[in-house]
Amino acid sequence: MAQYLTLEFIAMLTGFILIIIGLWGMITQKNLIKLVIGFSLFDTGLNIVIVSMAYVKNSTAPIIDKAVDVSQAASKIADPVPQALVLTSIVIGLGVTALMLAYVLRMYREKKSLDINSYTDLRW
Amino acid sequence: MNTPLDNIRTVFPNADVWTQRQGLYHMSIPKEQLVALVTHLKEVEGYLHLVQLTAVDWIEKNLFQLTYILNNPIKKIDVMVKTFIPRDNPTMETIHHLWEQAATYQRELREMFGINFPGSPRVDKPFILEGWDDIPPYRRDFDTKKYAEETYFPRPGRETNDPKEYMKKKLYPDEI
Amino acid sequence: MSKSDLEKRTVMSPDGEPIEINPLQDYFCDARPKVHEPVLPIFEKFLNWARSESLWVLGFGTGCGAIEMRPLMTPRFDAYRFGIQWRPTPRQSSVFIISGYLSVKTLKRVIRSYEQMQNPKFVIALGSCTINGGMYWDSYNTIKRLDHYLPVDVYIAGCMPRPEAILAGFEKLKELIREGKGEGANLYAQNFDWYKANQKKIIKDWDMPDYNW
Amino acid sequence: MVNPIHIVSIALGVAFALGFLGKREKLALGIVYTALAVMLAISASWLSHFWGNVTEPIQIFTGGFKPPFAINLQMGLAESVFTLLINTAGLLGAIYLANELLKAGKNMMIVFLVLVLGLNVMVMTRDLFNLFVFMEIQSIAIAGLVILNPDRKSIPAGFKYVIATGLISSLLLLGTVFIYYFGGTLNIDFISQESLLYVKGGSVAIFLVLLSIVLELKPFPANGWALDVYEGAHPGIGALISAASATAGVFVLDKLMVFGNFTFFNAISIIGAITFLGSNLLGIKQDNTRRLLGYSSVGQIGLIMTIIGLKPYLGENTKFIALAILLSHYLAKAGLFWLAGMVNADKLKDWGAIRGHRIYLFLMGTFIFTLVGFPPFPSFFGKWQLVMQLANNHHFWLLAIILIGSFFEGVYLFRWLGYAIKWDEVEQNYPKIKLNQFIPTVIFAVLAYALGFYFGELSGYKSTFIYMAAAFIAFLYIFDFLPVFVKNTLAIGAMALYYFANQDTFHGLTSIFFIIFVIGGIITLLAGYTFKGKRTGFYPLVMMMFAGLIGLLEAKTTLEFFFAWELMTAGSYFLIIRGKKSMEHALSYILFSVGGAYLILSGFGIAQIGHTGMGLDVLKDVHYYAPIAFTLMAIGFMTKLASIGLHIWLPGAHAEAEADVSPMVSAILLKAGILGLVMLFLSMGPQKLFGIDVLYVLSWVGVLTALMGNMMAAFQEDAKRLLAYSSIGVLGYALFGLTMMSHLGWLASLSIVVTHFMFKSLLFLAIGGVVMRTKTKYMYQMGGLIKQMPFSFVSVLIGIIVIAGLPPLTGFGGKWLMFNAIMENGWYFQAGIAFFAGVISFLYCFRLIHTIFLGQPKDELRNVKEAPFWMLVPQYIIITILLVLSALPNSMLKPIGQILLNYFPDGALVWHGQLAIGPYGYWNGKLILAIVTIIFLAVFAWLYIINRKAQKVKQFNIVYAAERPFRPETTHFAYNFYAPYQKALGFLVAPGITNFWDAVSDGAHAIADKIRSIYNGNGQTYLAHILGFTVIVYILMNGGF
Amino acid sequence: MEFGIKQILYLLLTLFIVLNYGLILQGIMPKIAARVGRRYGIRWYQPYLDLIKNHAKRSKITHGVMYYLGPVFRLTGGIGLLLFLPVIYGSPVFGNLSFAGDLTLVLFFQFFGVLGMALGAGESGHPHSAIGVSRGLSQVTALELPLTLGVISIAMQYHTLNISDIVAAQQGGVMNWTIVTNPFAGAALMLTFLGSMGRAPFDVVMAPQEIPIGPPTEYHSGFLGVLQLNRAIFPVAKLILFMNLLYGGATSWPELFIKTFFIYLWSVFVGVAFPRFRVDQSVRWFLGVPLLFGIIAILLI
Repeated sequence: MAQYLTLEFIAMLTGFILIIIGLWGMITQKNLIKLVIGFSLFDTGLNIVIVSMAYVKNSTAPIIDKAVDVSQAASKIADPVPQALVLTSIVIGLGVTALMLAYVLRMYREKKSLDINSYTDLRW
Repeated sequence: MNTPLDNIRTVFPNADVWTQRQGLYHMSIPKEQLVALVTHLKEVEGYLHLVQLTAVDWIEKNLFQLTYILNNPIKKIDVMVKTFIPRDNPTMETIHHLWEQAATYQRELREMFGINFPGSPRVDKPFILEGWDDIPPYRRDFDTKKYAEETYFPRPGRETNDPKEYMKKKLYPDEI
Repeated sequence: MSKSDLEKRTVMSPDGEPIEINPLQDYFCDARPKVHEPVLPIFEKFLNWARSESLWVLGFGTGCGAIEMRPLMTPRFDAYRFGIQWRPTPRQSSVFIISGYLSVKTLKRVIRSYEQMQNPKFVIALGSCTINGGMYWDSYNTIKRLDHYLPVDVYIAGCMPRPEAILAGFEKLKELIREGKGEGANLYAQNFDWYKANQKKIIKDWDMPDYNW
Repeated sequence: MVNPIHIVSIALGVAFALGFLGKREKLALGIVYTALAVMLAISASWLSHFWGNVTEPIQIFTGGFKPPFAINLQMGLAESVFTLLINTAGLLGAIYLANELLKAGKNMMIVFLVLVLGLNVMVMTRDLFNLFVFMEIQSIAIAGLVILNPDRKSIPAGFKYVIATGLISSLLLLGTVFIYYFGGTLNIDFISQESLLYVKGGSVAIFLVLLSIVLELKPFPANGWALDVYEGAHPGIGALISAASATAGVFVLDKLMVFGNFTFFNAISIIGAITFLGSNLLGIKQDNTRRLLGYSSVGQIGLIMTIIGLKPYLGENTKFIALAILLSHYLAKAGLFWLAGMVNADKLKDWGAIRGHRIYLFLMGTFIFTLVGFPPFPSFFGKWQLVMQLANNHHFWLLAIILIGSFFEGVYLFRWLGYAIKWDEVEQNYPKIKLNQFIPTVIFAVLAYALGFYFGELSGYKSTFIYMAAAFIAFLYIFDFLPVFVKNTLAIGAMALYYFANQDTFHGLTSIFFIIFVIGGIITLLAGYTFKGKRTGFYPLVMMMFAGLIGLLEAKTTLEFFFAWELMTAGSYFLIIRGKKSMEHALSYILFSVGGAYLILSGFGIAQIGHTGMGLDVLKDVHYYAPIAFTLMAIGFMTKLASIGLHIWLPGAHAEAEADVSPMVSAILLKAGILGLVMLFLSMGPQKLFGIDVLYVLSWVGVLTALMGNMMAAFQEDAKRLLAYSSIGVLGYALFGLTMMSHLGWLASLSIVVTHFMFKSLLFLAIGGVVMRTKTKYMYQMGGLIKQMPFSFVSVLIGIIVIAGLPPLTGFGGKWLMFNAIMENGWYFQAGIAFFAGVISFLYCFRLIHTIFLGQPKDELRNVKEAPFWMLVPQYIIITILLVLSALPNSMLKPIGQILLNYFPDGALVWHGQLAIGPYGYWNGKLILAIVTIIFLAVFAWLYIINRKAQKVKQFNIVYAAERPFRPETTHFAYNFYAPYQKALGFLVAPGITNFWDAVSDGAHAIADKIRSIYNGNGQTYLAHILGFTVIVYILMNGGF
Repeated sequence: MEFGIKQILYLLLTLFIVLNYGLILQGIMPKIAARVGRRYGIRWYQPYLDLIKNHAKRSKITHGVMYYLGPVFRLTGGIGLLLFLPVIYGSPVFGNLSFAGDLTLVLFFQFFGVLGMALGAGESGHPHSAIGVSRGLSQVTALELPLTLGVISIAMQYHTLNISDIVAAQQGGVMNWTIVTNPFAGAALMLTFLGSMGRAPFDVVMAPQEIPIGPPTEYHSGFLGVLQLNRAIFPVAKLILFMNLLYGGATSWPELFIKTFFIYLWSVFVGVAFPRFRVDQSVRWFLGVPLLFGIIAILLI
């Protein structure tokens, strides 16, 4: 039970909880904007999980500047790769959410309704 | 003389009835009400069967008499409904809607007497005289004997014998 | 009374141009009947003998005499013994029995059947009605003398002769044929116009070709 | 060589540079085109570099570090091919969308470039995260293209697309991250498969990554979102999605399959098979063009997924098969989408508007035939190789699913093609051909043919005859503007030249069929001179059919045989559909033929097991499941023979075809089925299936077909249908002869086949001439034509005497041989029914000649002219041959007997001049003809003497019970000619079989209707589908397998 | 077989005998039917007279070429059938042209006459003749199934289709006639014989008075003469065929006359006793009892 209480595990757990909440939002919410919010929640949850992976006990952010010198960087900084990945993932998440909102705007202007069930003329 | 048809007089006041014998009665009715009477007889009184529809040529009174003989199969009564129609361009409403076969009778009357029944099916179609161009032959002013001698080629030397005289002459030649 | 099927009509042919149809000319052959001379006498005698021995009668009962012809087929009179046989079609029959009064309407059908029979053909007329109109002498509708319309070979008198009389008539016909006097068909062909004039005098709605082949 | 990274740099550079151009759209578009062209040039140069010699792919490092510390791209042979495909699709797609790009302005151009960039990098990258990034870019770009080019329906579709691909990419990201978390690296080459799979979380991560790639390729239950985009988006964009992005997705799946173990491969192939079968099944219910194309492309991708999944079994063939099918999908789908864009008819039936437009129909035909896998296109060779490999690995279930799936695909594609060629309820309007839309489509069509030729070479298909024929067909197609008589002479000349060129190359049974196909072809082509004008498109198709037929004879290997078989089916399909009301009949014809062809294909597949070579003699010693292969192929050939149960296509197809096509199709084409059966029976001999002798069953089938065919023919009102049913009858007879496997049996059946060719083309030509003149096919509307068309009367008279087998003419020879053959081998009950059927043929023969030529002439037909001269010429050639054969029967039967000697040595006929002495009786054809003619002339002289001057009379001079006949129509007895017979035996011809097939098709449509209701158009349900699909596949993969 | 003048004369002799026998038979059979009806009946030489009278008819009409050739086909069918049959077993004189073809030829040659007559009747334009032909064809095709089964079982019994061999196998006493050794095939054949003769129960084809004598309605004079010639020869040829198949052929003319007379009598007796079948009734009947016999015959070989 003890080995589960580490900070890293708690962070990853919250990340997964956020993912599940986001998923739940996307699946059940009829309102389009709530759906987009659900998606962004899902996305942030995912980012938290990625970041939580990079945790190294009492290490600092992987920015090489005056505080952390190149030579002893390997021992003092957290794992840099997930940090880099999370940056791109956040940017992509932003892009996708922006596109979704653009679609929601255009669909609202079309049919004046935010309910997803009213956009089912393309089917079978 | 009470007849089973007396109660009809209540409905048709100007129809007079007389009996010829038990089960055979005569009625006469003006031309306009005839079809109503006949329909009444058929639908209400149960005279279901049209026995005969024929005409009589009263040339002296310049009238045609139309006789409709109806029969009530249950009460076993025949009734002869008579009416008079003028002789020159005689017409009468058709009753083929009551009885189909009335159309044939009317067709024959059309051909033989010239009585027209507008609306009766195939009334002008030739019945037995194909290509007839003379006046309708059943009319009394048509002389069949003269017509026969004119159109057909009678064989000369034909004489008619009274059968009684002829046989007497044959069997007992020496009697006369 | 329009004979709709006899009127001229124009019809569209499959590739579009109209066709003029005149039923009487197009459907019926309007050739006149021809006289067929008998062949050499000795040979003709033998053929006449054969013709007399095999009389095929056309089963066309025109009047009340038709009922007299039925007993001829029964065992009592049995005309088959004399080579007489009833044929259903005028094409194959050589004897035409006119059995009784002929109304104008029936005469038209009789003429058509008579003309459809082949050359050596003979007509037997039963009863007085065919001779001089009989009891219908003054009727507006029946013909009085048959031989004015068709060449008749044998008249059998009687207001419907009994089967025995008909058999005797047949015997008489056989004699005539054997003597070569059964040339009614040629007679009809020779004075065809006279016969046709008489026929058209009383059949007013003449809707068929002059000679029905 | 230019470093491949420049593909990326050019795309990105131009994309940003466009921002500064301001309002000058045209210039921007020019720049975009040049950029795409350069990218295409780079990938083409790399392809040529890797073409022959170099096999080692080069690595491109970014950021100065070697992997695993930096992202590296790889450019090998595979990558160069796929980037080339993507860039060509990109360039041609851009050209196609020129107007839309100009209208939507610079940002659409930028998004377009980003899309092409994304696809290129997806193919080249070796880094997992990089793959995720560019997959996300590519889907955003597509969504962007959709939103930038709005029409009413595309916005919701785009939205569904975005949320679906967003979810899928996030799953991929989750998987990638956890692979890094467990494996420590993101580089595909360094992720060692062993370590990851057995760590608890690792297998889940691998599963997530692979599954998201599969989800990206739109697997069956979870692809609602994709279908809506295909339907909603502009066709240009649809083409890009289905061609370019699907190709990239497939490559990525193949790249990442290195992670998965055996269960992953099985899972992929099963998902692919279900997708292929499911989406094609649903396709048959579609009536919207773009949605149909959506279903078809999803299906095709499913098929390619299956092939990738079968990699462990197919080994080195996978590359060939996958590429062949992918290429045909790529070319055909893009082409059809572009075509849909040009014609922009939403409903399938509206495509009738382009009927008669040669160019559109040529393009559409090419693309559809590429998709379905007809020769000479690459998918034909791909499917052939796939079936062969599957059969070799005993994957019979998968083989069945794939064939049934492609049959469904054939259903809806040919129905659509039928609408386009023939649907006349929509008035004709030809959309103006815009050049920028037309060129890409034509390029892809040409590529389809070129690649077809290339793949043919690859799969070792070297038939010189077919190439010559293809050249001749192309030549005729180009010179289609020439008048008919020039083209007809050309065609006949080519056939005659071919006949003399290799008169002696064929010996044995094929020489009989050689004569029927070539000489028969020439004779029936003679009737072609009657047609005036240009008769566009007729002669290439006729030559295609005859090329197919002769190809059958020339075939050395099973592939060549099947190639020719499919070519013949394609040619005859187009010939039949030329008839006026022939759309649904042509459809039923092609479906039965395709079904039959697939049976033959699977039969060949099974027969191949354990063999390397593909020679036709492989059929001689089949190791495994020989009876099953034999039955499959027999049924396959019998679909072409229209035996009972498989016959419902024949009456409609032959009756509705044109006047001179019917004889070709009926008299010559049906013989292909006989040729197939002859080859099959000879090589595989009698077989026992589940203990019953298959040939015995086939003999009953043949006899019942004869009975049913003749019985149906007797009750037909339409003359050409009557002849069609009679063909079924006679061929049933021939099949019965073949199943006897004895010398006399085969001699009887082959003589019946040869005489059937002659009298059937004679009768079809004669009736064709009559129908041409009277403009009606119904016999009761004709009558009394003997006076106007005496020559046609004589040819029909001789035709029916031969069909009925009356002694003086050659038909009797067949009957006599059959009688003796039956005596020999003892199948008496079948014999009884066979002769009963033979006599029933007498009924419809008389009905045919009486109702048309005798009886009362009708008013309309009074001055109908005799049949056209050139229709009579072939008829009278055939009549002379028939009379010669009747007089000298041994001139035909002796040579056939000699050929049969080396297959069935015992029981041959002994010939003394024209007297044939068989085991049970003897027959002297010449003497019978002589005697009958002498008696005939004697009796005629006698009748002439006694009946010289007969009076000619007209039609109403008949003894009509002393009355005058009313009208000709009322006195002509023709309608329901055998009413009492129908009352007595009518129950035999109740439409049982047609009802059965209708029930099958309605059932399929009902199932399709029920299943497709899962796509209810709601975005959220699609998300639920995706998640559900993931969970179910996971459970099945772990628990199930 | 050499084919000299002698041979042709023999053929003409056979033809002459059979023609006269046929005409006499046509005379006698109605007399027998008449006697059943206690009628005196026609004279035995009446058919001769009818023949001469029809030939002696002077005027004739024609509906067209095929109408003209109808009776020619018919008579050729009749004479051909006769000539292809071995009439007298064992005699070189009356072996006819049986070497030209065998049982199959005879089976199929019957239809030659039927086809010609049908075409002629069709050309005449009369609807009733077309109806007659349709009825005739339906009936004849229906009886073909039991006939074929019977013939096959006989052919298999003697392992040959050659009629002379079949007759040879039946020589030597009544006991080895086919009707005795293979009764079911015999029964099937004799029942279908009724149908093919066109007498009373199955005479719906000519159906006198109903559709005036069916197909030959429009035929007359010379044409009818030729048809009568055929009506004399064709039935006798069929009688000879059935005699050869079932009753051990004939070694001499008297034997032939007796046997054929009784076979013909069989159809007359059945004809006189039964009313006329409608066409669908006769079709169903032929595919009932005779077919059953045929099947049993096949099973028993």
